Amino acid sequence: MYNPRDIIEILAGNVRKTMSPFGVPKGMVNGWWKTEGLRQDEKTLLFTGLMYQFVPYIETATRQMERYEDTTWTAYLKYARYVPSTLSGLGLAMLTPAAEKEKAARHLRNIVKVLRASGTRFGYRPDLDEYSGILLYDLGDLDNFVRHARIVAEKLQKAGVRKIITTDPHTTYALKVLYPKYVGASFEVSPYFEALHLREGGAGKKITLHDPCFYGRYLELSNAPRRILGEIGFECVDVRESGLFTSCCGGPAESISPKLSSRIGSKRVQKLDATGEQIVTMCPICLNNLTRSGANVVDLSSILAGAQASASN
Amino acid sequence: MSEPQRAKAPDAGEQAKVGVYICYCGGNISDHVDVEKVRERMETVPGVAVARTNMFMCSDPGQELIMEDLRQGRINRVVVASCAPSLHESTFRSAIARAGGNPYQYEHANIREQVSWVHHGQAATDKASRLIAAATGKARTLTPLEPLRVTARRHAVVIGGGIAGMRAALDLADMGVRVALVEKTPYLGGGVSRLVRLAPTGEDAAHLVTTLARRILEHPGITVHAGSAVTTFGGYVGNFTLGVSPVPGACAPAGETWPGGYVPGKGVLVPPSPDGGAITLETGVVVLATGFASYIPRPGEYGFGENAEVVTLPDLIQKIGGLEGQRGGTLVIDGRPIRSMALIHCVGSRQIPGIHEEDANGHLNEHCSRVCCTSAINTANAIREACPQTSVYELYRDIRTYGRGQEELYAKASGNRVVFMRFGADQAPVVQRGAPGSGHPLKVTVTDQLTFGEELEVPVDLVVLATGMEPGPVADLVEMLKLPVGADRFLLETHPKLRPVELPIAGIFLAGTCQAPMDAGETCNAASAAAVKAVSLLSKGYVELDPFVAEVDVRRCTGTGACVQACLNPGAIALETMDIDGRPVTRARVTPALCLGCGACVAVCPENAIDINGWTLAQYEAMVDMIVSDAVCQDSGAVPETVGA
Amino acid sequence: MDSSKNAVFDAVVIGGGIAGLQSALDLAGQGYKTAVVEKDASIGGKMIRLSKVFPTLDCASCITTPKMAAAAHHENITLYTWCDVQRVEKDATGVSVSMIQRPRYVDIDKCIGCRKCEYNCPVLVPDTEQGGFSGRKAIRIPFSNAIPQKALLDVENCMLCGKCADVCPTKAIRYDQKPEPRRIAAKTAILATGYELSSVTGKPQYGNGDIPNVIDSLQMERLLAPHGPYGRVLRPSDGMIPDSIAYVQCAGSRDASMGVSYCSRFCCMYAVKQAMLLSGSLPLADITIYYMDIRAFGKNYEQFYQNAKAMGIEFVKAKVASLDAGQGGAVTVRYEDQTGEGATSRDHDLVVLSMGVLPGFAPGGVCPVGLGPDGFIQSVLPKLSPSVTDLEGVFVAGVAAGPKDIVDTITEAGAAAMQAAKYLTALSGKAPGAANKESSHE
Amino acid sequence: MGSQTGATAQDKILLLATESCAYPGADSVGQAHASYPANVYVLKVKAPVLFPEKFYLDCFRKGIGGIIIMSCGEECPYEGAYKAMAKRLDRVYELMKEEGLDIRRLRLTAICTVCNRAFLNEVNQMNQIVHELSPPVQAP
Amino acid sequence: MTGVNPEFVKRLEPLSADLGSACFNCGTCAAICPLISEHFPRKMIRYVQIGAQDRIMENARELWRCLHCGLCTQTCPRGANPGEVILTLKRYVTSVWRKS
Amino acid sequence: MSQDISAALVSKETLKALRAERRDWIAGASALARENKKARKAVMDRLAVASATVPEITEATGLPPDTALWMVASLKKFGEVVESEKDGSFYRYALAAEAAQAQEA
Repeated sequence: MYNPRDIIEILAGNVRKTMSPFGVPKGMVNGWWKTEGLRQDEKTLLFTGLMYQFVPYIETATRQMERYEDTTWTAYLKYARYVPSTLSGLGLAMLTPAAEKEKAARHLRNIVKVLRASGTRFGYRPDLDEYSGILLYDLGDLDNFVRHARIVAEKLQKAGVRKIITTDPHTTYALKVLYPKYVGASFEVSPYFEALHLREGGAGKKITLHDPCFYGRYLELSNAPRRILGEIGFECVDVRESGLFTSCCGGPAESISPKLSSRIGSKRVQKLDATGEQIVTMCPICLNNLTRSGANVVDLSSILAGAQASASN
Repeated sequence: MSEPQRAKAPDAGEQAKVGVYICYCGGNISDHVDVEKVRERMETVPGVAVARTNMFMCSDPGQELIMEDLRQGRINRVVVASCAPSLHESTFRSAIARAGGNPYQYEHANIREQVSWVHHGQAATDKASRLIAAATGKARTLTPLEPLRVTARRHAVVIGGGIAGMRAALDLADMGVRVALVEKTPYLGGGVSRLVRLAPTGEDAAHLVTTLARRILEHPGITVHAGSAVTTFGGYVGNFTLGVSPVPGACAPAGETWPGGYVPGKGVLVPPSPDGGAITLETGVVVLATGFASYIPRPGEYGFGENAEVVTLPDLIQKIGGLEGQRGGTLVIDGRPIRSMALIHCVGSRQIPGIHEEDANGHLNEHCSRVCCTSAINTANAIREACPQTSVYELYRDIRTYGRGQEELYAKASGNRVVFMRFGADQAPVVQRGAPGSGHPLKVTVTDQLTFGEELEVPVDLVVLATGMEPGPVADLVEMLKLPVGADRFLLETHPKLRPVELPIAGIFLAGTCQAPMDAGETCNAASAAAVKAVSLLSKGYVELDPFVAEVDVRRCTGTGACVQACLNPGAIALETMDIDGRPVTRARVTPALCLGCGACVAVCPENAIDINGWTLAQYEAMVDMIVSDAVCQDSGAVPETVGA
Repeated sequence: MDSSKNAVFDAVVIGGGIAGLQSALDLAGQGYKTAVVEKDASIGGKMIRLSKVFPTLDCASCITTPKMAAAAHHENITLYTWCDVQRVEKDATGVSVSMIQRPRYVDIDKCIGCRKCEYNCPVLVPDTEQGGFSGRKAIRIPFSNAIPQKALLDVENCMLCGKCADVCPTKAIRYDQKPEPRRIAAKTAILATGYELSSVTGKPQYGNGDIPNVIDSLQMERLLAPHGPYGRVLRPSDGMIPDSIAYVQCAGSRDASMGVSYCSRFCCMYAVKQAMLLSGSLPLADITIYYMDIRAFGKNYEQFYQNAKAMGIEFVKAKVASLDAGQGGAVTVRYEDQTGEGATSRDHDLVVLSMGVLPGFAPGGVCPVGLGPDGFIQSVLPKLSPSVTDLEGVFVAGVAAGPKDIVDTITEAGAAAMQAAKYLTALSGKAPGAANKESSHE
Repeated sequence: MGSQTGATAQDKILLLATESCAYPGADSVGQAHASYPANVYVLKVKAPVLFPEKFYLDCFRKGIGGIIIMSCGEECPYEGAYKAMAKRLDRVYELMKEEGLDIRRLRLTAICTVCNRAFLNEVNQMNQIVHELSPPVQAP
Repeated sequence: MTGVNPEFVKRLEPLSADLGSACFNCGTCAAICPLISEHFPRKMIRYVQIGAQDRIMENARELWRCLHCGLCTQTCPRGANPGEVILTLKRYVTSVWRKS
Repeated sequence: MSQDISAALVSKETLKALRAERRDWIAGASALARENKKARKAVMDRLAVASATVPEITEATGLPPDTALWMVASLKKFGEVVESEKDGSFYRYALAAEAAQAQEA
């Protein structure tokens, strides 16, 4: 286990300096949209919070940290905060394979695809798309979270944004619950799958859905993905630990103890595997951690987009 | 005193035709006793007209078997072999009555509790056979009996003027029963008047007591004998006689006003009994509502008596009252600020042999006092809400907020940041003087099970002992009325479910905490339940009694008077001059309503001229004969070993 | 039984469980004509389904049957079983109860309870009277000591094959019976509508009812009853004699997350009782009770609890967090060992959930009586007269007014009868047996 | 188990059990499913003070091997009955001696409604005694 | 001997409204927690209840093992919100560290 | 459905109407009865060979163990099967005498 004090200071410092917890500049991680021809002038804004984009970097950092966890090297982590954050961020960026980055981008493109197939009108503003700060909140650094959230919220408010479509549970929770509570900024926030209307395309396939904690429990949004999956002809085979009682993928512990994170992840995978069906989730952190724990798991967006592809054939 | 009458003359002399009915008890009996074999054997017993079996004799079809045989005239005596007679004897007696038979021409054979549940195999079948044969032996000679009818006075004496007594008195009086309420102190209100706000609903205790007392005092059907106690007792159901005398010194201190004035901690002051001196009450029923006593901690128990800062919960409730003028700060008691206090539960309750010390009389209070958890939490809430600067710790074994609204009170206490700590029965908290300079006179140390068994030390200004309920001081009544008392020393009901407010002595009922700890609502329920039984008993104007009393065969009696000397209830049997065949002779005569039916007279009569109806010596002899007889089954001759020790 | 469609009584008691029967007996004992309306096919309520009762350990049937029989045979009591109450209305003239007599598909005046139909019926359905652990026929006498002992056809599981009608010696089968409306009038009413056990479905922590060998406490009562489904205690998944049995206390009480935050009051004692009975019938089995607080508050209850401890029953202070199916039919119990190592788990062969108690009757739309926040009928005088409700002349007894054990229920039933009798006296100005109107000059 | 086997007539033990204490006490032993020898017969009595001296001697003459009077002891609902009976038993013992009967065949004890252990002890002790002793009367 | 300080909780009040006062120490949270780590999180809640500040600081690093997954809060029978209490303690400890 | 059910005091027309009205229930009950019959026969056949425990019945019949136990308990209730001796952690079950004769015949 790493000393949380060091981790908090590194992450807080990064966010303060670069708006990004890992010190990777936004321009470097967020390029997926360039191929999509997205409108900027819609009332409803697609907002990724950069979570899908960060995942490959988190994965790299976690693998590095896992190597050194519980060794004497962990003690040196506290010196990391004296390294300029852009420098460490660049290092991280270089260590992260391009294929992984591309995979993350594909999920977002799939989301765009199904939103379009559903006839949803939305725009995208890369300049407004920022990290939500949720990790600082989770780590207990409320001051820095609020400081960062205020900047993000002000940007959105200034741009006149009212309606937001999100792509991951962490950003959704931050914008929907934490921003009004701690920053006083309220938006109409809904995750992309909530208002989808798609064509039949699953052809009776069975899947097992892993509810991310923020969706299943905190936001009580476990019915929405099941509804849309049902509509397009998938059958959800749920484990007992789903919905309000979903079980954590272990991801949130990865910044403090990658080992703990995989231990919990493996347990979750074991439960999900018991159904024998394809595991599906809708959170980049869950996706990453369950995969790292040995699961064959796909993102909901891939399932939905794939179904649309087969439906249109 | 009215004379009990036999409703109908017995009708004897008819040839005995015994019906034997053997129950399977859904396997309870038939798993060990070969019921069909027993039935076959019974068919050979002299006097047995029919022998039948059924899965559940107590069920409607089972009873119907008996009734049909009686109605068809196939039988005129009944033996049922089933479970213990305490469970179903009355069931079968009433079935016989419904079929037009005499319910006392019945004998019960106990082949479950005393056979199938304790013996197995052939031995069980044989013993069952002999027991049933013995029952038929008795049944053959059973004569029809009629219950004794005693006219009952439509009057009740209620002993105790707490809420139980007041509730029962009002219920009875509202039903048109005249009531005499006897209370030792000059006040009505009992234990409730020592409280302030009642948990969990928050009623004002004074208001409740005053409401009831006012209705009692205004009710034309109720006479209150305050400052009085029962000193003599006699008679029987429907016709009790109680002597009531003033309690010396039981008068209100000067300055207290009456009638109807409420004195905090004592209740509503009542004028002294109008009769002044000793009086006699003649009554049909008696309701005991004598209440409880608060446990007084032993000297040194949690520092009680050694430290002025250790008090009991009832004392604390009295001291803080409604917490008037204490809003907003630190609780102040006797001018001393209480910044921190500990409430210790189960003081004088839930005591365990080997862990807790017995009192001087060798008693332990093994019972739970039921109300203290809620009362302690109620008090803690009141203090935390009025005086948020005062920290409250509750040290408990189990939180027993069982009743409606009580768990919510416990949750509220948690929300009020009352700190709960849990100790094991064998790890009682220790109360000691606080370290000098600690700023608190006392400290409590406890091995807290909620904190992973760590030892915690709490500096406090006050320790409050949540003392429990003990039986009230009613030794005189127990002696006088011959009341049954349980191992917990509370008055003991006949059966907690079948007859929860009744005693084996007909016409005497239990109401409230004289029976067991209860809260106010439960007490009033018990009192109303006692009242309904009393009203039912009085509703016919007469009471039916068991006919199992001594009867003298005046033809055999020679008037020796041995029976009179042996009689245990003076007055139940006496020598009288009567005319027999035109000659005046001295013979014994029984007053059935007074006869206990013990049979002390039977054994001493040199002429065998007295018997207890339904329990005659000849019947016992017939039973012994059947037990030793080999007629129904042969003994195997093997020697049983000693088992089950 | 009076089968007239419209009848007039002094009092009507809704509910024929132990509370209703005691109230009815106490009213009838004073000479009041009393009707008892029961939704089930037999009177006796929950109590007649129990094995033995605490703290005396006497047989529940043996205590309930006499009261059932006494009520059934009482000249002042009329029983209406298998009736659904539609409306209880109260006006100046009294109470009127509209109900539907559900069809038994059997002419109860003809049925002699011989069970020939039952033996010949070809359809076996899980018998809820036996916890579902054995089968019953589509036509049957509800249970061995039911009153009335009359057959009842479950038409939803009947294939109309006609076998029962063929064998019935009294030609009592009526396939075409229809529900019949009935209406009875009375001057006062006692609501004694009892409880239902909360359900394990909807409680994912405890497996939603899908984990084998996790049963509820009423099912265990059946396993312990002498005429239970197996005649002994066996594990329902495979008939194994369990070596280790666990009780999960507060499995639906004192738990806001499961929808019931109040204490169900008698679960501690029935668990201790069942544990004692189990250690009698399975002397080698380990019995563990997971509890938060043992609430042994009644007369002789604490002593009973201490006896159970002395007998070797293990009491573990912990709320069970979750149950899982373990190896070979075992059930894994997760809990925090509070003074030991902390979070841990243990396997048991059989797990009994001490479920909470829910109101047996939702008066909404049926009877305009006031309810407490817990859904039970509210008393307006909880201290002085707990059976008094906010509807004048309508009283409440037993668990209908909040969870209560049998002792407290029977006492309250007597108290409710007392208050109802007083109400009747006040109405007529005359108490039964009073020679003259003594109270007229009040 | 011993109680499975039968018994000879002379083995029979009579328990005179009071209806308010000892008889429910015997039932309580049954409720606990504790086992005891099957040659024990319980007769319910209101109070054993009912029986004259002759009754006991007759029982032995008929072949009863032992009698235990199970009373309520000090809890007796009939005040004075216990004392009166204890006095009577002294005379019964005298008469037994005169007839050559071992006085251990007759015992007076107090059994409460839940005295299971005491009940079993008494019964087992008496069972041993009646088997040690020869039958009270010669078998015909 | 563990010290008891009823005043401690006041230091947490500015950080959150959920301070576990509703907790009746049933242990559901500790047993349901995916970490399966001794008495966590009840341990921390209990230390808040009795105000055992030293014990909280001694065990401070454990707080960051919490996944903030919310299962404890979901299953808490008393609505004591154990997850939020842990988050509050993270904030408290962070502020103590930053001050030192 | 050829039994004469005139005994039920219902006219043929009424019965026909009832059968139409309760068609779904009748179908369900008939399916249940068929299943009962199959399971019952499997259990009875196994017990006709020799007494057996629930696991042994399960092995021989392929019924799930809980179903086998349920059927044994139901047959016991109607007197066709009796509990026999204890065998390890299980009880053995056997045909009741009468049922055994019928099975042979």
